[in-house]
Amino acid sequence: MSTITRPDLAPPEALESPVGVNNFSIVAATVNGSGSQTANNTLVRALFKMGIPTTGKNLFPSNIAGLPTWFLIRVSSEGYITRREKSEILVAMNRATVTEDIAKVPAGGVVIVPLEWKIPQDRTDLTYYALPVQQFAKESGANAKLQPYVANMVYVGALTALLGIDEAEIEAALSYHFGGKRRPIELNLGVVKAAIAYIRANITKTDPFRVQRMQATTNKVLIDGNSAAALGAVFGGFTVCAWYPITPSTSLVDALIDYAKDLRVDADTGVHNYAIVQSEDEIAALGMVVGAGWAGARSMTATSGPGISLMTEYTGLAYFTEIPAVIWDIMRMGPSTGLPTRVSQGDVLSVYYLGHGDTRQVCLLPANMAECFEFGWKAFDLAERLQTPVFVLSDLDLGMNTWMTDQFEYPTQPLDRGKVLTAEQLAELKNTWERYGDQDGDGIGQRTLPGTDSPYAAYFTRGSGHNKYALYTERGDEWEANLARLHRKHEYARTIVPAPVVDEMADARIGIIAYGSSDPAVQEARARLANVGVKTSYLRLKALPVNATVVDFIRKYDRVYVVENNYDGQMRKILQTEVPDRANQLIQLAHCDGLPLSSEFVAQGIVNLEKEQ
Amino acid sequence: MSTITRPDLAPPEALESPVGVNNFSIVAATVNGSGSQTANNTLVRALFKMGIPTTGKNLFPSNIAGLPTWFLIRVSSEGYITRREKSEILVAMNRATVTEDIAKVPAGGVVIVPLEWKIPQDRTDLTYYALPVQQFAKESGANAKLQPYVANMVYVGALTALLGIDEAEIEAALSYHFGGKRRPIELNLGVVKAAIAYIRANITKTDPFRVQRMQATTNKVLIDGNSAAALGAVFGGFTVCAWYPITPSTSLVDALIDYAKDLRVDADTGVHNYAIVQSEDEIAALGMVVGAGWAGARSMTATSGPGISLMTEYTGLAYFTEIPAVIWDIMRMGPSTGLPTRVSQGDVLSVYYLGHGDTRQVCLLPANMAECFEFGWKAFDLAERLQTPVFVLSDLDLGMNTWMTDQFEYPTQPLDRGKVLTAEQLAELKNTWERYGDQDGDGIGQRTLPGTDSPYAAYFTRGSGHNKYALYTERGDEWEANLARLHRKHEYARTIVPAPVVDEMADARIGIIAYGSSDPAVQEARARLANVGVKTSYLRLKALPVNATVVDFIRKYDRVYVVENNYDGQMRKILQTEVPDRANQLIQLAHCDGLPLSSEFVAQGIVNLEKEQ
Amino acid sequence: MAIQEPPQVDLNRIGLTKGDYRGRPSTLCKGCGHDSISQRIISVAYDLALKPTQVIKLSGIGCSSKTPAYFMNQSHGFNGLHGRMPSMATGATLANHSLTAIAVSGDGDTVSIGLGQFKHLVRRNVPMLYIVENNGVYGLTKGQFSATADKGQELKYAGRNELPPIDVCLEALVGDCGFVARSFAGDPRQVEQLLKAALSHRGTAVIDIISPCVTFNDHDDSTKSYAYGKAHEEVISDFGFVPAYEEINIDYAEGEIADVRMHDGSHVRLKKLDSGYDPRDRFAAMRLMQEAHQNQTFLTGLIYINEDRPSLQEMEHLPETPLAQLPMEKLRPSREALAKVLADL
Amino acid sequence: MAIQEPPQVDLNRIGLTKGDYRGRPSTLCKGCGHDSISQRIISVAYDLALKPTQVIKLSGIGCSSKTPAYFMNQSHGFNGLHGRMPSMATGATLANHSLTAIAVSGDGDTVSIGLGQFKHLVRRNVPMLYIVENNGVYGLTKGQFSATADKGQELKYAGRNELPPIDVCLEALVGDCGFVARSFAGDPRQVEQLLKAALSHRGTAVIDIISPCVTFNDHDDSTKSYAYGKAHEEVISDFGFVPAYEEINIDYAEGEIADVRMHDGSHVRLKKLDSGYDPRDRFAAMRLMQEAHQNQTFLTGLIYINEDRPSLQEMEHLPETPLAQLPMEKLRPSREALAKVLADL
Ligand SMILES: Cc1ncc(C[n+]2csc(CCOP(=O)(O)OP(=O)(O)O)c2C)c(N)n1
Ligand SMILES: Cc1ncc(C[n+]2csc(CCOP(=O)(O)OP(=O)(O)O)c2C)c(N)n1
Ligand code: SF4
Ligand code: SF4
Ligand SMILES: [Mg+2]
Ligand SMILES: [Mg+2]
Repeated sequence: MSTITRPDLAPPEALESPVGVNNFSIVAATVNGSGSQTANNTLVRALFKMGIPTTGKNLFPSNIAGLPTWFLIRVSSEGYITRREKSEILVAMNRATVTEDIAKVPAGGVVIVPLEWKIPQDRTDLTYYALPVQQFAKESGANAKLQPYVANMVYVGALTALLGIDEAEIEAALSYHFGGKRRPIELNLGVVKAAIAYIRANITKTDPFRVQRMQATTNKVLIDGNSAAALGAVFGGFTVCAWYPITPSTSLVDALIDYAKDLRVDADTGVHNYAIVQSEDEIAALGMVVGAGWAGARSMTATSGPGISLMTEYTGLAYFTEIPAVIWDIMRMGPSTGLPTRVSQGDVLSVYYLGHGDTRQVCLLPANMAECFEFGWKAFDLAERLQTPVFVLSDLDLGMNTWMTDQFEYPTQPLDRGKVLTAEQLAELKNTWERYGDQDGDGIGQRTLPGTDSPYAAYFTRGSGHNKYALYTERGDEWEANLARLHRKHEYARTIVPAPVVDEMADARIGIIAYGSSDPAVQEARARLANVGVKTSYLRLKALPVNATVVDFIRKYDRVYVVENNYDGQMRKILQTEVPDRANQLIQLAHCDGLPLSSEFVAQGIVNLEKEQ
Repeated sequence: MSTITRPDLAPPEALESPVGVNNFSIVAATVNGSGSQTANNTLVRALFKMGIPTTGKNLFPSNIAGLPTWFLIRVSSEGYITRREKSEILVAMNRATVTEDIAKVPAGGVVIVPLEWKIPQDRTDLTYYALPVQQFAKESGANAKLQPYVANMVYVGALTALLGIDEAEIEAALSYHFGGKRRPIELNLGVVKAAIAYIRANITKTDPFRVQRMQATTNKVLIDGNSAAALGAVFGGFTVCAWYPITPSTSLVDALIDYAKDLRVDADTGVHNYAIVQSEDEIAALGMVVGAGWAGARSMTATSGPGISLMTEYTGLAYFTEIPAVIWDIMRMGPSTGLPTRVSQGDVLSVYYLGHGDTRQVCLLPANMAECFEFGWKAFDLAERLQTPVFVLSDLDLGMNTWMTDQFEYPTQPLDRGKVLTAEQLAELKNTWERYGDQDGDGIGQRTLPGTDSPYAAYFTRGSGHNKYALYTERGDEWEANLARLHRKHEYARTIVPAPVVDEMADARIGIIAYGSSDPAVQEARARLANVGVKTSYLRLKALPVNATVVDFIRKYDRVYVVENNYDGQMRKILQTEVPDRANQLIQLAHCDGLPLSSEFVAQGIVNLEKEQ
Repeated sequence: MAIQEPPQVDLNRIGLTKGDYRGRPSTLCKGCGHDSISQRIISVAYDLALKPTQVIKLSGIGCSSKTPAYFMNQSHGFNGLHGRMPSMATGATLANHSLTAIAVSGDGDTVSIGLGQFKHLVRRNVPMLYIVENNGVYGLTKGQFSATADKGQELKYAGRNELPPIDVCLEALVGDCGFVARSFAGDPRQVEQLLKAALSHRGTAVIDIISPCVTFNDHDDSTKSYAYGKAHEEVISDFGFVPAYEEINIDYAEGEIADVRMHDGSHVRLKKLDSGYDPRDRFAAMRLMQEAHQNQTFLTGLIYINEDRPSLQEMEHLPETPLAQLPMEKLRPSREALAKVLADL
Repeated sequence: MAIQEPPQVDLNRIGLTKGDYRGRPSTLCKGCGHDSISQRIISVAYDLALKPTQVIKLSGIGCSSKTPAYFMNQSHGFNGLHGRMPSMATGATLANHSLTAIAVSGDGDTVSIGLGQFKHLVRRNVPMLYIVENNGVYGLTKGQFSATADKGQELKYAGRNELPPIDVCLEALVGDCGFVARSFAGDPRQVEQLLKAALSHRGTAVIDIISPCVTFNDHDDSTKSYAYGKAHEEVISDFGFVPAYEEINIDYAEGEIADVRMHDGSHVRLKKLDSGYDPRDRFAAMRLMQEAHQNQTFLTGLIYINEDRPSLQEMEHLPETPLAQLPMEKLRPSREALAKVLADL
């Protein structure tokens, strides 16, 4: 039934990204705590400012210093930003992993390595450039403690020379990084220049990789998802953030602290129009958020898997008492402590069903920087409108890596504070208002905030059985009526959460569904698949619960591949229960080894599975 | 496609239980804290000892004293034990609810009510028996504080006389209840006798309800599920129980304390061959259980919804470090605090997926007293064999109500302590043993216990990434290999958890799946449905993950109704992901108002849904 | 015929009757200490003329934690999770620090499951009144020992307690709490006086009130029983309370040792006691509690008072307008502000 | 030609080398205080000739909690959940009370997220050595303040800490802990001496060791830095430790004030100090800690010792054979026993 013209005949290379000028990947293998982040960010920024689509991804260990870390830089003239399986250029700066690192370089690739290590250059299919890295560091004049930091600048210089990066952009990037501070800029630039000079004097470039200016990044900016989310929250009018440090969510709150200080402190009085409190654990963090949400704040927290587990009980309370709360889950690899510095989309099922008893949570699924920003503010609107916790399922790849993005759009809607009754409205309604009623048929009652100056304002909030007047009840009929209303609210939520993005190809008979950080891999894979005659339509989920578009999409295609970064195919399971008539046509394409999905995995995976059909 | 002979023509009555001699229900409406439990238990026991199948269900409020409570007694010559929607006999002892209580009595029913209340006897379709309850209580000679307790005995006497209960059995039941203590037996018996005499002298019985001796309870006993579970755990060799009080699981640990004191204390030395510790909360309870399981104890806890939520993080750790633990979830109504004293099967989804990251838990689903006992010991065998937490999803109906049951079978297998290496085995294996290996293809590694006297015994347990030697790793391939093995273990678990019970009717085209306390309702409903020509086959799940029998069963029938006591049809959702090719033929028949499901709901529900087909 | 006068109702300073401070009917056991504390709260709120709409009631789970439903119906109440009310209260008071927060918890709720949150609440000095209705047992789950049960205590249901009790007041003191008191539900006058002073405190005010559970822990040999409390209560301090709206003369009246000006402008006037105990002395307070703990004596009264420590809301530099009531323009920076941030990226 | 002698290796009482007590290579930052504490544990275990297979290592999450991987490879280790190690340790020692339990935790792990569990562990007197590697920050998550950070402390990353510190030792004391000590990773001799004594204690022995985080909290003005510690450490007590396997004479040696017989038969011989401080005096200990807390002085040494309180395992009436090793017949009662229970129903 497939329209694929014999995918089994397509050569695997056809599914890979092209390689050449402005199209390759670099991996810098270093030791963490050695300050390689400055070098890597400088490179990414310089390339980006040359107008070349560039992304950077940091694969770092869960400790403070001394363990292997890899930084991936991809340039792609086509604008693809997903991780590639292969990196043509290896910057080998970690003695402990150098052998393994070199083994992974594809034929035709390049290895940049310290001269002092005297690595055997025994792969004839590679080009080796050996640099006197340690000598440069010594000569830089930096003290011993700073030398490893400086050494990293050597490879910045080497790559600048070898790839033809604009030196002025390197300087600008360093200047940006050091906030214009002359000393460090000059120190680092000195090393870069020395390395460039060395290369020019001593090395003959024999590889094909280089860059040239483009205009593909005009008006775009570089940012990480956690900063984008924080910025969104600041523009969403967050007033209370309670949190507990945990990788990879910590940097979201760090950014929030910084942005709020800039943007939400009264210049004249110095008062803070917000409060950010580091709590004693995640139970307390969500407890504060729920208390604040109840009392009328726009309140939020950010956490990751273990924190989500600890937030289970308070989530159930907020769900059932119908209190707005925004919870960012920057997903890392679980179960349990798992791999704190590796990515996965592994919390989808547990968050969607979080809490004992019958619960289903609203989840937003950002896939890029614009959505991290947008959901940063929109999550509050939804939480207050729906009077429920709203989870934003971002992840380590989105949150902690550097992505290029279009400028963010200023919020398109004014703050939606939801159904909050004023003293005036209460004077009309008197005792007839129903905290847990359904005046509008959307399943959402009207709430009042503590402090509202009306004798009718007060109601009693409890996680135990309550009727529509918020009075305690153990009556079965009232209990059921309440659950039925919550069910209606869930149905209503489908209609107001961000709608999926659909991109259909003419004549496609197969569909793909993905979400979050799996999107870039799918985007590129679709192009590669089209090259070999496999036409695909694509729906990207932006939220749970799903809406009618999703159901229609699934029903329309012969098979729908659900692409995700976890082991169990968690989103597929949810979709199977949402569209049971097509449950068997929803095919799992999941993978989970701690790295962002690659387009090769998606493209090859679909080709392989299609062959089985 | 259905074989049903026009179910729409079946009169609703045809789906109801027959009513008459040895077939009716009693509801005693009282105030909690008034000691009515003694009266109710006495009645249940006396009826049961007359050889008549009898069950008692307590519908009690979540407070200590003063709120309405109802006790349901059903006698059924056919041996059905599910809750019926209607109770023919009302014992109205709660002034606050008497009007509502009377309104619910079906036509032809009986109302027993204190004379002193002067309740208008305005329903002509009922028989009223008014008794001088308060006068009896006063005359009993009991002090003022005890009078409400004594008053309840009046209705025991009244029912004894009216229904023809054997007085000797009442006396025996009181003697059992008071452990043979003469004073209270006589005090209560005096009231009973006075009431009997009063009825005989003053009241002419005009209703059709009465009992007569049968032989249907020979060799059976009366017990509640929590006591049965505790007894099972004592015979399963539990050594550590850590717990935190929560309704309705508290009585499980109470029973454990009692049985262990009798059965697991060394008579000569007085030492306890077990430890039961009340922890500070449920996080700590499961923490202790996990620590104990790691160190080689058979360890367990019992809790309910809110406790399960708090146990999420430790569950993930135990799952991922592969430590045996037994967790009884006596399900009550959620979400959140919900209705602590009402039943539901609402934790199925959240427990099955408990924990962030990719997790799926092993769950046992007892449906009767024999299984509460059996799973009481078997859960340890499974937990130690599978090296994983095992959840037993019982509920308030099973756990806290009185059920008749066949005598329990002594454990059929010796204790299975799973794959634990001894010092001798280690001397052979030396460094080659793989804590997280898969020597046997079942996905289960070999473990060692702390204290094993071998230099090779030690390994390091952690919830973060580990390879098969239990060494720390962040490598993607090792991570994936570990998840793949856990997946194999889950597949293996399918083959060793208790298999479902299947009962197929010839020519049936529709199937029913249920589990746990929904079983009695299904059993009776199937008989009623058969009466109106609706043939059904039945599969009762005894565990998750499901095995091949379940898949086959689902594939075999045109439609399969999944009957459960929750709102969202949670088990149905799990089954939809397990058998996606039949997801659309799995039909939700769920209900959740805090009461045990009735057979009328099931039978009528299926008839109604069949009409729609 | 004489005209019928409407029944005389006493109105307080803001024109409310005592009835305006009542709650829904209690469903606790008759005679439960907790009910009597609810009555004290009603009286005090009425006497001080608290504006009910500007009060929030917070609690965890337990018989004690149910009580906010039984007083001050015109105040918002939140009966949250077992042991985790402190965080909820922290959030609520951050959102709206202009409200008066009254929290009620149990001994199980506060020092068994809730000990961590309780200690961190005190550490943050969240401005609120925190009442522990301490009966030494879990009432609602029918009589297990809580962590305040005395060592060696026997209960019919739970057996013998072998563990040392956790002392709510000592824990608060060690945690730098600026208002620590103990009282007894059987001593209504003292409870009311302490409640009044506590409501004026700058940060977290903790009152540990022994509140007998008549159903599970009221036999005479229980240190948490009415009989024991009545027989053994020793008052360690005495003071007068002058609300902010009353005038105060600056001289010490006879028998007074000091005047503590409370955050809201009211005054606590400490009286001299034979024992010489001065509740402003932290060491003395700790030693006293430690001795009481060791000797199982039942000391009541104001144990420690200190208005110096800033509250969390002060430390957070919050504006006068509560966060929950900030106008839109304080919540969302301008379009230009966004443009500037983006330009700087 | 002379025969090559194998290199000389010192064996301890049970014939093990120091290498037998080593762990895997540390992945902590060079110079981290935690690593030096691991070395102390290795030395002490070797000196006391602990049998590695009879030791368990327990920890939470943090840089400090990673360290059990870096000592005693031949002992089972369990690196559990953040802040929840105490309950795990309680369970493990219930399952097998014959093992020596060594727990390592951080300040964040113990008194931020873990305060409740820590206090309840102490209350239960679970027999174990509980080491807090206290650096005032969260190392592993890169430098946020923990609850032991001093008031007014500034950190580049986290800004200024406005909250009062929680004092591990004071909390333990208040919780009736029978062995409370403080030390400094820069004082190896004292750390070792305290470890030895602590390992002989009957119940929970808490040692709070200031252990500088060289990456996030080692600037000279930090009270948790090496420089500060070296400059400000004041030793409050001194003692000699005589292990159980050595003979002891009953007379006090010169300068000793008392001999405390430990649970395992070893002895702690307290020495007289100028200050007159006696670590058997609970009030004195509390006062000292309270003063140190107030004045931010850095007192180290044995703060409190008391061997009287029974451990949890004693209170639970456990058999000599650990529960985990009970034979089948102690685990499953007989067929007849079941029949009898059923007959009684
Ligand atoms: C997470 C959780 N665990 C357990 C319970 C059950 N529970 C309800 S109240 C209570 C104890 C209350 O004791 P206390 O705080 O002393 O209040 P009291 O009833 O004595 O006033 C417990 C254990 C619960 N509601 N939630
Ligand atoms: C539930 C949970 N929350 C947060 C974290 C993240 N986390 C890991 S270590 C740590 C703090 C450790 O601090 P401390 O105990 O002082 O140890 P140190 O690293 O300073 O030795 C945190 C917050 C986690 N692992 N689990
Ligand atoms: S059980 Fe105890 S605490 Fe609860 S209401 Fe009754 S007397 Fe009060
Ligand atoms: S970050 Fe600090 S605590 Fe962690 S290893 Fe480095 S120095 Fe030690
Ligand atoms: Mg209590
Ligand atoms: Mg620390």
